[in-house]
Amino acid sequence: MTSFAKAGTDSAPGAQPAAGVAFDVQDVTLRFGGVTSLNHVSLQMRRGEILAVIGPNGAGKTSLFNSLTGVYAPQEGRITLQAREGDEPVSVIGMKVHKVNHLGVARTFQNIRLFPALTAIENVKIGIETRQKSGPVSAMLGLPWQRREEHASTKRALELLSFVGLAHRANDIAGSLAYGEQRRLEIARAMGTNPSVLLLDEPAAGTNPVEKRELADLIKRINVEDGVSVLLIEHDMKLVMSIADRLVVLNFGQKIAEGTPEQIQRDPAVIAAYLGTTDEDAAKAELEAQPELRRIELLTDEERERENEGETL
Amino acid sequence: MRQRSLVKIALLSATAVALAACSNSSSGSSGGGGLTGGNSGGSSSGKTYTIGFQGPLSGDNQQLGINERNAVELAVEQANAKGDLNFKLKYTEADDVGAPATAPPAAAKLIQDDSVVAVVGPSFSGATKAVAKNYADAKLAIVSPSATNTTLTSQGFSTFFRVVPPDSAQGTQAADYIAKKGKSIYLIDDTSEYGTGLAKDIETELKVKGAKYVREGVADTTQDYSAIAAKVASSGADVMYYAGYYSGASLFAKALASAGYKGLAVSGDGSKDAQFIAGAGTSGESWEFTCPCADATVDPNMKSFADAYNKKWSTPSSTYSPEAFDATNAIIDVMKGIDGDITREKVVAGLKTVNYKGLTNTVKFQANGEIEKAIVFLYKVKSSKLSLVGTVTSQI
Amino acid sequence: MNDFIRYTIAGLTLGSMYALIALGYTLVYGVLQLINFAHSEVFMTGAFGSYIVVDTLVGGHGRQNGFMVVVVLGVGLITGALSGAGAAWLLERVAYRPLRRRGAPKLAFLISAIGASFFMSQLAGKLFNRQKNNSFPNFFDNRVLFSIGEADVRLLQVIIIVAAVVLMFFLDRLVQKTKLGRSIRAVAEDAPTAALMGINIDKTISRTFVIGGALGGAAGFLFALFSSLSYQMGFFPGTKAFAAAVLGGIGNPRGAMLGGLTLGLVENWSVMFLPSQWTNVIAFAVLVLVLMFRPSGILGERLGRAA
Amino acid sequence: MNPALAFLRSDSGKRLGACLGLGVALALMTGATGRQDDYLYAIKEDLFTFHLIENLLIGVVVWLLFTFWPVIRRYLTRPGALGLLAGAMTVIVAQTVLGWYEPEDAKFSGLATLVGDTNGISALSSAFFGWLAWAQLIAVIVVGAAALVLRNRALFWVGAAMAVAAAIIASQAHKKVDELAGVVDHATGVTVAVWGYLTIAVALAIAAISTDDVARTREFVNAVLGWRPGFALGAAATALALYSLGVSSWFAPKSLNATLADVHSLFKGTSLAPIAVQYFIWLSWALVIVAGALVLVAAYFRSIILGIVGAAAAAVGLVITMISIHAITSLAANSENTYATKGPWQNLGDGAWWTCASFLALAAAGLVVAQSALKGRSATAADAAHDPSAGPRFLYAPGATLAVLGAAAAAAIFIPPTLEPSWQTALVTSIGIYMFLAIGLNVVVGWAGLLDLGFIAFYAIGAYTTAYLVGSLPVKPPFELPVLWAIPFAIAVCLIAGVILGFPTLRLRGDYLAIVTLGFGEIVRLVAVNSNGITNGPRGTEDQVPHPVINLGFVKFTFGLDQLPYWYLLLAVMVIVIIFFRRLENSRTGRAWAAIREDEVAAQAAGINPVKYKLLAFAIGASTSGIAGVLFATNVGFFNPDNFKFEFSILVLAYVVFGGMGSLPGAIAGAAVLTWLPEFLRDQVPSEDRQMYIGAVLVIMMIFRPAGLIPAKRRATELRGHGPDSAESQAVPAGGGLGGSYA
Repeated sequence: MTSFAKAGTDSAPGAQPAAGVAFDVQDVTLRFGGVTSLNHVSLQMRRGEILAVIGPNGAGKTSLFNSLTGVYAPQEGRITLQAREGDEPVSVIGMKVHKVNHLGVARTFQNIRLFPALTAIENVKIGIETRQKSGPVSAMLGLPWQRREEHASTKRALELLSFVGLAHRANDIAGSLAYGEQRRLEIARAMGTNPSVLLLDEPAAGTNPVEKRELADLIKRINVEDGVSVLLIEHDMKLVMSIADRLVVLNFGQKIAEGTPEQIQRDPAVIAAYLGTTDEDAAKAELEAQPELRRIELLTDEERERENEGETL
Repeated sequence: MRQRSLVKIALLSATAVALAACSNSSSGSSGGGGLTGGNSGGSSSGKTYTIGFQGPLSGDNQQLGINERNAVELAVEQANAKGDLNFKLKYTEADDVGAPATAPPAAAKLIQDDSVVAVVGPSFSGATKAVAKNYADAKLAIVSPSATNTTLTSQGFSTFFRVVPPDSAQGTQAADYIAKKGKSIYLIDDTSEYGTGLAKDIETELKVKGAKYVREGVADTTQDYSAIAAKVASSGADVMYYAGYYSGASLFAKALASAGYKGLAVSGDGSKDAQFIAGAGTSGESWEFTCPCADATVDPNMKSFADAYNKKWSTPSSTYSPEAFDATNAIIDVMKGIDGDITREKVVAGLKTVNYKGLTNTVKFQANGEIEKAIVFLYKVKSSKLSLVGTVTSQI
Repeated sequence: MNDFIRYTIAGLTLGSMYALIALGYTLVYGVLQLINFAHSEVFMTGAFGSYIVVDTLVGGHGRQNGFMVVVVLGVGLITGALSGAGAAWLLERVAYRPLRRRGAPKLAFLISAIGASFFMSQLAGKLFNRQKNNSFPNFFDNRVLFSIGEADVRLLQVIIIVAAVVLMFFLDRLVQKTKLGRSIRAVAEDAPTAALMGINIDKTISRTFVIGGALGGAAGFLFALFSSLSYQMGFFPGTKAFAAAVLGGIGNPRGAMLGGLTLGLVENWSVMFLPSQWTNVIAFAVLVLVLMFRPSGILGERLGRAA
Repeated sequence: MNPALAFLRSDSGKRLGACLGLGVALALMTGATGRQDDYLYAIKEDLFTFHLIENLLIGVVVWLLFTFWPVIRRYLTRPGALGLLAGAMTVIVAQTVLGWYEPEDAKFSGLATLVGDTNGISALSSAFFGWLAWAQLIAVIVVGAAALVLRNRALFWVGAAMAVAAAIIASQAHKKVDELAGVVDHATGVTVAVWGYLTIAVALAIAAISTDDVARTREFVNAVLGWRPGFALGAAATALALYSLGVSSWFAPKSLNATLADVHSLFKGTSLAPIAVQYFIWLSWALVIVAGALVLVAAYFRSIILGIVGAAAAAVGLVITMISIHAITSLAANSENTYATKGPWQNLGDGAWWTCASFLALAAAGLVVAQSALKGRSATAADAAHDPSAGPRFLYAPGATLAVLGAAAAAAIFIPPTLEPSWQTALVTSIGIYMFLAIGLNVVVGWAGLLDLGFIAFYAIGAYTTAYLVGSLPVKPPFELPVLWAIPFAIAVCLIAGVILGFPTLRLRGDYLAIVTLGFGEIVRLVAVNSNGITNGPRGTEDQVPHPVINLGFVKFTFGLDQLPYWYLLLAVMVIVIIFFRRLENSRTGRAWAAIREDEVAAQAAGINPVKYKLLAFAIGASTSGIAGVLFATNVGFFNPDNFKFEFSILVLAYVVFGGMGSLPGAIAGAAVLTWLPEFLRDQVPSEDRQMYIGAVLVIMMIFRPAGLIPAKRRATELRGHGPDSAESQAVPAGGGLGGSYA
């Protein structure tokens, strides 16, 4: 439920997070009715790194994202955000979604949430323009600074579109783009808000291997060239292992492991819990062989998520 | 497109005559009706004139407009059938939906029609206020059968007449009457333009009299009067005056009876209607009405009017039908007395001196367009029939 | 205190009619997530349909004996319900289904329903008459049945409340227990899935309209008995009932019942404290206030869940 | 199964049932009026008489049309078919709806009766008005249709010749009537009928020549328009101007219809300004020919300079025309000897105004030429990349926008003076004001996606604010303002009211928001009704709200009862608002609204504060209707709460949706059509049944064109089914979830 109280502008109570930490999640618990989505989860995301969150369906990954971006307000624990060096650390719990975004956190959605009836470039401009100043009056009067901003946003949007490889589709309706293109467009829109932290929720879902490679490359470039910290939810292990600096593994709302890809791959608890079997390769193969199965699971997951959001907003 | 004259009337100026010559005009000459029969210039015999009607023919209040429209059309038809006119009468209508905002296009439609020499209407005071100036500007007479708002005749509308007295005439006497009849008065209006106007005039007089009263309104869209009836019943009032139309009044009468109200119930001309008794049934018994109208029930002409109306429209005449009938006939009376071509100006002038004995009243206007004789009568429902008690003044 | 009881009885009477009409809004909303704007005209059709039959049956204004009163009331309720159901069925066929087939945007349904509402009301005006005060023959004596304190309770009030309660009870059972009720709930919860489970969505929607229409038509009969009937009679009760449905939580039948009663009571109680011309203002103000604090109505929405 | 039963259960059978139902509905709609003493009277009259059979036949015809639509459709795509259809429809409309004889205000049937009653009329006229009119129409249609089906070239030529003959017969028959009655008649019916027949003739002739199997109407139109940009518009404007100069009425006081030549002789020897005298002798012709030739030549050679020169010449022509007509009307008004009693610009015939319109259109054509030539030169690859309008649009000819704007401006400025006063009044008080309201509501519903059922409340607030500020209410303001100064105050008050309504309610979802706004609208109206001491209650404003006065120091204009000046005032304000809103739509604010409407959660995640933008939409929509309220109040001078009923909120919403939600031209067109319709129906159906027909039109429109007359671009795509289910386009029914946005 939205509250009109000013939230989140005070600096977080308690100890300052360690230097270089963008998100500091301390002992967070999130419940819906009787269901506990996140159970005393703690993790730290460092500035500049690519951190991946993995776990089976229903493990609480998307709930974690929603908690980080202000969609959900966890009942217990602390989430402290310090997106840029030198920012005042603030608590995002109870903060409104758009405010969190303005602090430098952008995200994409597991189920793509573009503005389907708008063109691709308009989608990106919407992101860019949330950082602009000119209001409706100057737009109606066509004042010079409004025009300058409009120009600037068009230019930046075109840059971003070519950055994600969609320049040729700038004037196409977003809803008419191919699945993979829509995923990239969503990233471009998120990048438009000029974030320091980018949260990607299964960006590779439903894309083909070629697109996956391009995507991995794109994420790397965002991370390296733009210096954006990336928090990634992804099921595709190959992708995750290839780009993530560190991984966090959730299961049934609890963190069961944390570490570098190598550490995680060797972690017996992860193999047992996440893949549901001790035979890692067999499990992997099974997943890969039945992508359909996974989609269906995801869909039901998504619907539950929609449900929850409906009650929360 | 702007042009709608029948033939080229010779222009007054020499230049215009020259023009008329050059544009091949000729007066129609072949007889026998049809295209040329009724319209040739020159003699006034056989010309066609139109009486217009402006009122609500659609929207929430359309039935009031339809009641009046039917009567106007009937009067025109009867006048033509009688055969003592040396001109032909036509009827036309303009629907103003009863609201001020929609009145101007309706009025413009009648004004621009050159053949319209007088208008019956507008039905409502608000619509009248919105367009009376336009009519005055066009020198077109408007004779309203039902716009009773007191302020209408004080605004200098030079072509406005009405065959019903203003609310103030009825309001003052009604207030005197109810103040005499009861110690504690409950004054209710139906929040319509008419109801609040009448209630305001009653209230003014009650204040002058120093009577003890409560004033309240009931939304005109209300269909459940139980609450207000209960309130009246338990207030201990011994007189209740309802300023509003019969449709609300009959429901209110039922609710009052159910609530066990024992005092006197009085209402105004908007409710004095056979439909009230039909709707209220036995609950309407011994309701009284103040009405500035002659006793129509005893007038033999009224019976023939009611029959003719019922015959033509297959529905009984209703609120304001007789008034509209009178207004139309007064206009026709004036037109009969005009020598030569009938113009709008002549009709206005004629209405200022008209003296026509109508069904509801003698139509004779004061200088400001107000009807001269404003005697308010008291009626009462006795064994499901409306009967005359006498003038209100005689009861005070 | 006597006043309070008096107003409460009047409020319950009015409120139970609101509730019956509100059920029509709520049922349709449940399955279609649409405001059925023409429901007020379904209500009006019920009143006229029952009137014509009862008028033919009773004729004149003669008082009837006890047995005939019961018969006439039964016939009135049934014919009212039948005409309401028929009107609602036609409405769904003409103004809703073609749009559904074309996947029209939500507001297109609203406008189509508004158009249908104009049409039905004016057609009734043309076919019957445009007088505002048609009323039922006085075929029974509206006598005082009993008194609570000094507040009288009259026969008509009892008839209305009892009839409304019985109808609502049956509806509640119908939605809860029958196969049709299950399919209605299933469609309300998740139409695509319901379709996969073999539920005929078109049929279910059509039947939902018919049930809502029958209740609205029966309410039309009761309302006309209690007040009067005219081609415009639907508009205000319809608006109020819509408000009542939202107040209770639209899509939730029990909410509609509660909302209707609440609104009826609020309207009558408000007369105790304020001049009665403010009744409607109070009614709408209460609605706004309730929704500010409970954005999904008193009982919350969802046909499937709460019923 | 029984074959009859099987048929009834088939789709076709069901459709037949529906069509017969339509017949019954039509029978009831057009049938008898009910009576209170016999409730079944009307039903008996309608359904147990021959009346029902007639209407059932209509139902059967509709059924046949639907059933054989695929077949018909095949033939409809053949060359000439559309032209035949359009022409036939035109003739039918002319012979049923339009006026044919002005003196008696008669339509075709009325004139036919008159002719029947008249002795000594020519045989041609009596035959035409007796039976020939419909017979020849049917004959032409039958021959044309046969030609289309058989693809017989000779038959096409026969049909075309018959159509030309029919046109001549119609015009001659009508001319004979006018000659006999000795009247000047400007009834449009016969002209339109002749145009209809000529359309048929041209269509059939084209079909006879064409070798195509399928007509390429769009390509044809685009080829004509795109051949030389501006040429078509220029040619049409020149033709219209020549027609106006030669034939139409220029000066029309009470009983006169003077053409251009008549005006010259009429004012001979008066003190008319020399330039006007010359204008009526030869200058007018010269101006039209020069400007027209310049524009056409420029278009042919795609010359920028000539185009600009042509536009300039047309502008000069416009100015001189206006000077001349001003000269004659002021002279006539000042002299005592004519019927022309009113002031300047009065009593002008349609010819004068049509000439002005033609000059304006010519100027636009000149500019189109210049603009498209300029574009043609500077067209670059970047330009092409920027506008990859891939699909073939109907009007993609260069300069199309400018041409449409020019033609629209010419119509908006110069047609109203040619209308009858009742239409002028309707244009301002019903059509114009409601167009304005629709523009305002479009912001709230169409752009921000918030369903507002109480929009009229802001209109009321604007009107009452005005009445208060000018001292027309029982409560007097501290100081009285001139009425147009009320605009900023009305905007401010409505802005605040919008925010007050919006703030507590914006977290409500679609349907809840709808009922709350409905409640708000009713509360505002009821407060106006019940506050006798403040608003004077149902009796309306106490004193007249004064008509506006525009005083710019050097020029002072006082508005009065004449409606035309209000139209121009309204037009000016509306154009400003439209320009503002267009810019707004394409600014970050407009895009933010679109984002919230499409997906509020994603919009928030992209950093948009939905509460802020929703409030903004409410406030901007509200202040627009506040302006409308001011203009309304000062125009009618008097109003009461009846003008602000709930049904008006509904109607404005219907205008927006009917026109096409979220589309500015759509909102304007929707309001224009739906407010024009009742005024039009005034003369077509019984007044008391108007609303019934409007209701039927709404339902039919929503069934066949749910996206509205002119769908918004942003929405049109989504209706075609692109993309995943967005919350708003969810095919109903859909399972709840977040489907909150209502638009």
